[in-house]
Amino acid sequence: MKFGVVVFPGSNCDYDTYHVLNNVMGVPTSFIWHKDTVLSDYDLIVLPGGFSYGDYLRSGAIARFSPVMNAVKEYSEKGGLVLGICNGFQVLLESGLLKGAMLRNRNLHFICKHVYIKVRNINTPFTNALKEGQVLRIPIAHADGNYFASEEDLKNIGANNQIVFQYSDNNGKINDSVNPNGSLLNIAAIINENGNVLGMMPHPERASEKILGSTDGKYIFKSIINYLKNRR
Amino acid sequence: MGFENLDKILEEHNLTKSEYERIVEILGREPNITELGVFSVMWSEHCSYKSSRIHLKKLPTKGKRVVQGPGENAGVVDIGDGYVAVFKIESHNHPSFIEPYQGAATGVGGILRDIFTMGARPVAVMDSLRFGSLEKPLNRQIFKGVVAGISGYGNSVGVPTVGGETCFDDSFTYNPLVNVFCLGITKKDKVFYARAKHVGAKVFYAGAKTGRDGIHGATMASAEFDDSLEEKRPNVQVGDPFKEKLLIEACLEAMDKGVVSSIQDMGAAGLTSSSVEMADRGGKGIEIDVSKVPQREEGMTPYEILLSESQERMLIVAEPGRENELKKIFNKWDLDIVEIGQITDSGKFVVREKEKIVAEIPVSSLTSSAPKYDRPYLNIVKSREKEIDNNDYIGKFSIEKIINGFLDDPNIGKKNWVFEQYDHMVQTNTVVYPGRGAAVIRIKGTDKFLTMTVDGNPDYVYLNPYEGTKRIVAESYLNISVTGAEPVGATNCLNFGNPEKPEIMGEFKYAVEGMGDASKFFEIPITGGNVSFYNETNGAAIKPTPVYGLVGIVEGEDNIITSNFKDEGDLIYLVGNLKPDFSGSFYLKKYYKRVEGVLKKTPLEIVKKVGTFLRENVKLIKAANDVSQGGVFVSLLDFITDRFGYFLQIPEVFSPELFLFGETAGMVIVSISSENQYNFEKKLREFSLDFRKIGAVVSESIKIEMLNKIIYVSSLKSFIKRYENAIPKRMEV
Amino acid sequence: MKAKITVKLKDIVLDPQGNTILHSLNEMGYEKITKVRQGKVFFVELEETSKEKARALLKEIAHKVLSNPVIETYEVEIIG
Amino acid sequence: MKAKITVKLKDIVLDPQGNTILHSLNEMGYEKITKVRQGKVFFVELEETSKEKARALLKEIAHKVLSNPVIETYEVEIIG
Ligand SMILES: Nc1ncnc2c1ncn2[C@@H]1O[C@H](COP(=O)(O)OP(=O)(O)O)[C@@H](O)[C@H]1O
Ligand SMILES: [Mg+2]
Repeated sequence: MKFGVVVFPGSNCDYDTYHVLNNVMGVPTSFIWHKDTVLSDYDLIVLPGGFSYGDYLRSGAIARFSPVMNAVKEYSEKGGLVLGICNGFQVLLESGLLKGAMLRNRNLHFICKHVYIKVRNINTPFTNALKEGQVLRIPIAHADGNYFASEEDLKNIGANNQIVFQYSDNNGKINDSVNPNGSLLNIAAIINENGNVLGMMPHPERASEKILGSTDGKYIFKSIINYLKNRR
Repeated sequence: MGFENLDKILEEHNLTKSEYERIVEILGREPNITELGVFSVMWSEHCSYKSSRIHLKKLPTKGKRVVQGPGENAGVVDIGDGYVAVFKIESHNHPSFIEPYQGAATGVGGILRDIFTMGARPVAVMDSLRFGSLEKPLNRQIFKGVVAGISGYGNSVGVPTVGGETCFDDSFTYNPLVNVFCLGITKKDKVFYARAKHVGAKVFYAGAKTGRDGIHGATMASAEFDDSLEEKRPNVQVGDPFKEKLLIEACLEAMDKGVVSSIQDMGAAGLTSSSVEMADRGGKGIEIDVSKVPQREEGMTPYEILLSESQERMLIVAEPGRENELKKIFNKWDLDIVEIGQITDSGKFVVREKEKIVAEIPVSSLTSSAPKYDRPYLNIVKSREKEIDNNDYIGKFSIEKIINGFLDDPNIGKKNWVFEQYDHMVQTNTVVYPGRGAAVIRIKGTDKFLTMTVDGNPDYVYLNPYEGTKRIVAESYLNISVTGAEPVGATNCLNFGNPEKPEIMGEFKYAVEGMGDASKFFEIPITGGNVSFYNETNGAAIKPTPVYGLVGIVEGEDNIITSNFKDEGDLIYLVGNLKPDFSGSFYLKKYYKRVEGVLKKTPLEIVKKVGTFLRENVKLIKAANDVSQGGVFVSLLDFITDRFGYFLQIPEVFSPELFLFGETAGMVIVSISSENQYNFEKKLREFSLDFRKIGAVVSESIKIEMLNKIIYVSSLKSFIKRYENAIPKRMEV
Repeated sequence: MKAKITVKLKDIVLDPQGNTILHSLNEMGYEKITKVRQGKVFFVELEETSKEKARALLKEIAHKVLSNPVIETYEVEIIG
Repeated sequence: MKAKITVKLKDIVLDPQGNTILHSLNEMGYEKITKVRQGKVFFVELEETSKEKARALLKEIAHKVLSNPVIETYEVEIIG
């Protein structure tokens, strides 16, 4: 098993993600430079958090044109697992691998804090280690995490069980008062129709070591490892 | 040569007549305008420390852990196992008033460069912020902009902002303080210095292009504001955090590969001070050609190129023979890098524009032999301190009213509104988050933890610069100690008014002495810092604000003490110097509208003993915090969680006001498991420390009792709500 | 040649920035203002003499890069 | 009444956004583009019948709220 973490200019959670995959989860992991295009070695591609190209145009907008993104597209079309975290999620949206777009948080601020998210679909390669309705405590850290999709897309996403996590309270109640950024339907993570590309705003790599206050993020990495083991 | 309207030109350059004469003497001729510009920035207060140098000498700078004290871009302290911590504070006060967002953002950018230029990866930022009251729209606007600027820049470059302080006092309305601390980590044998080594080595310019930004910035930062501010306004620098992030990666990679001989960021006075300091520290000369400098605008003069303060630029001397490798690394990161000159043995700073020499100045005349002033000073303590009787300030307001007022005050209220805008977790090292006292970060790959804090208290220093500053150092010492850490080194940022006024100079001199004496007592070396003078607007100075940044170390996760309550039934103790007093207190300022009293002598012995006690008894302590501004009541706020509050019994010997809101140096609050009561008290007696059991941890409520009568009670939920809403309710209209 | 590309949020998309500005303007006493929507504008210079070609190129860039069709629309204007 | 307020950075002020977009466009092969400066645009609706008054009000808002005169300039246009 081998994992790859893409490094765009301006990525800043690349090393954090590498650290968790490689040192905490124990899966050999490498960095993938944004100009690389050969991904066939990897069992998982992670697009990490950060501010690719400064996020100067729109979050994730310029990164989408990096050479590596064409390769990621092909890789995902062949069924390869892709996980976009935070800025990685934004890149996936911008490149059309996932439906929708991110708007500015409704309070206009960058928000960094722990939130609760409730799993809505445990039948994915990223959530199979979770129980139905389980609530995780994981930090968010973004300025543009206010998920938007057209009415039609939103309907389809719902109908296909593509909503994977929603912002909730610690008991799993989902309402506007626990929606940190204004996302439609409290959406924190969605998956593509084929079920191999997940985008999530919360940072599981920041919640995978006890000393950092939560290990809930590990469920996601464990799920991926389970899935890959069973697939073999 | 000679200038037609010399007086006007000197005024514009903030140089005195006698300074000008000295320049003529040094050069043996009249300077040209470019040279005058160079002298003016290098001899500005900001670069030359001309009013402060003789006093800064009194600060202790040596210690067994010190690898590099003052004199480089940042101090370097050995933290064991081959690692060093590199840290410093810088101010960006004036720019943050003119353009809060960009001023604060570029402040972060500048201090980051000071750290990575030494070969260390920045791992933590802290910000010490002071503004006028939030009741005024202007202050809200500045506050909002500053926080957004720090957030916008720091988050983007991926360095967590793990702590800081945010205070409001009307003396900062037209002169907010934005002091930013940064700490980096590297291996001891990987530290880089800005010292030219080899004659003939090539000098490279890397990073952003040079524009006309902030020309006269260095002199501006040293000039008092007046109403002609409007005209100076175009001199605003805009930060580019994306470029900074690329610079960090490129510089660290280049240093790691051994292709860098020496390196220096272009901060205040840009290309001039970086070239000059590089040559000076190596005892060499330097020659540069300004026509080779990448320029953003057309028709820039040598004067403008030399004095520009465009951001995100580095000066790098290549390791001879490795020039191409250096260029390749920067190209990989999409950054401009061009050769602009070389190191010489002339001892001179020579600037060419193609073939033509446009400036030629002996390096040392710009640095070590820059003017130094022993400015006249006054000891103002006698006029400000006046005995008060604590009993005159009780009974007027109900305890409930005071508590609610405290919780609702932006100075006391929780600072989530600020630190949740900062990414305080990126790099996944933050073990103790902002809002719980000093920040603690881990160092991956070791069993070490660093604790850090920035502290100031202008009210204390205003009353008594010497004692007040000692008290700040003592507070920092305890701030670090309550995490279980041992202090290893400090930095400071000294924010004062116009040093040409004897009263201000007196504040400065005695504050530095207080800082020096207390640091010596605790054996804390001060490895660097920053002086910011002329914090005045239309003649009114800020309250004197020395800020102390202290770093400590903890070996092993088990030796960290945190401040949050752990379990119901745990006992709460006061330990140390149990002598609350209203002098200089927040209570007096808030409810009696006065900063007065006599600051008691800081009991350094007791403070040290408390620190040692904490470190040696980590196993007995479940939570701890020091008592500082706002007294016991405010200190207890850091302990509260969404589950646990407290039940307090006020000892009869105190009035509730004095007990809850009185302030003192050398006191901490500790919670312990009731099983450990005997052992804990026994240890305290062994240390001959005063202590008092004052209450217990309870679920879901806050309750205060005196003589078996409840004097305050609240549900935890509504208490916290008030506490967390003080700032948002003023900012989110 | 000089051009201006204006990018704005589609009407169906909520505009948090615009709403906040409207709210604070009203708070400040500017009560006549009833709606604010914020967009972006790009001032572009390009080496091209044919207006036709310029317009085509700019449209391509506006569509592919400068705007996100999920939430935004754009307008291209040659200004000199 | 409807209006458009365009806010742009003064020419002497660095525009990291614009520069980064320019650089990326060139990298993508759009080499004819030689300059990009990014600005903001606000579409405003207001209850006012006099164009004069509207313009005065919008200028005030543009100056005081929507732009930062230290680094930006603005333009007000009544569009309907
Ligand atoms: N208050 C202070 N205490 C101790 N050292 C100081 C103080 N202020 C400045 N220094 C030292 O003087 C030197 C010059 O500081 P500064 O001009 O801020 O550096 P730079 O221009 O490189 O950013 C630095 O080494 C700094 O650490
Ligand atoms: Mg420096």
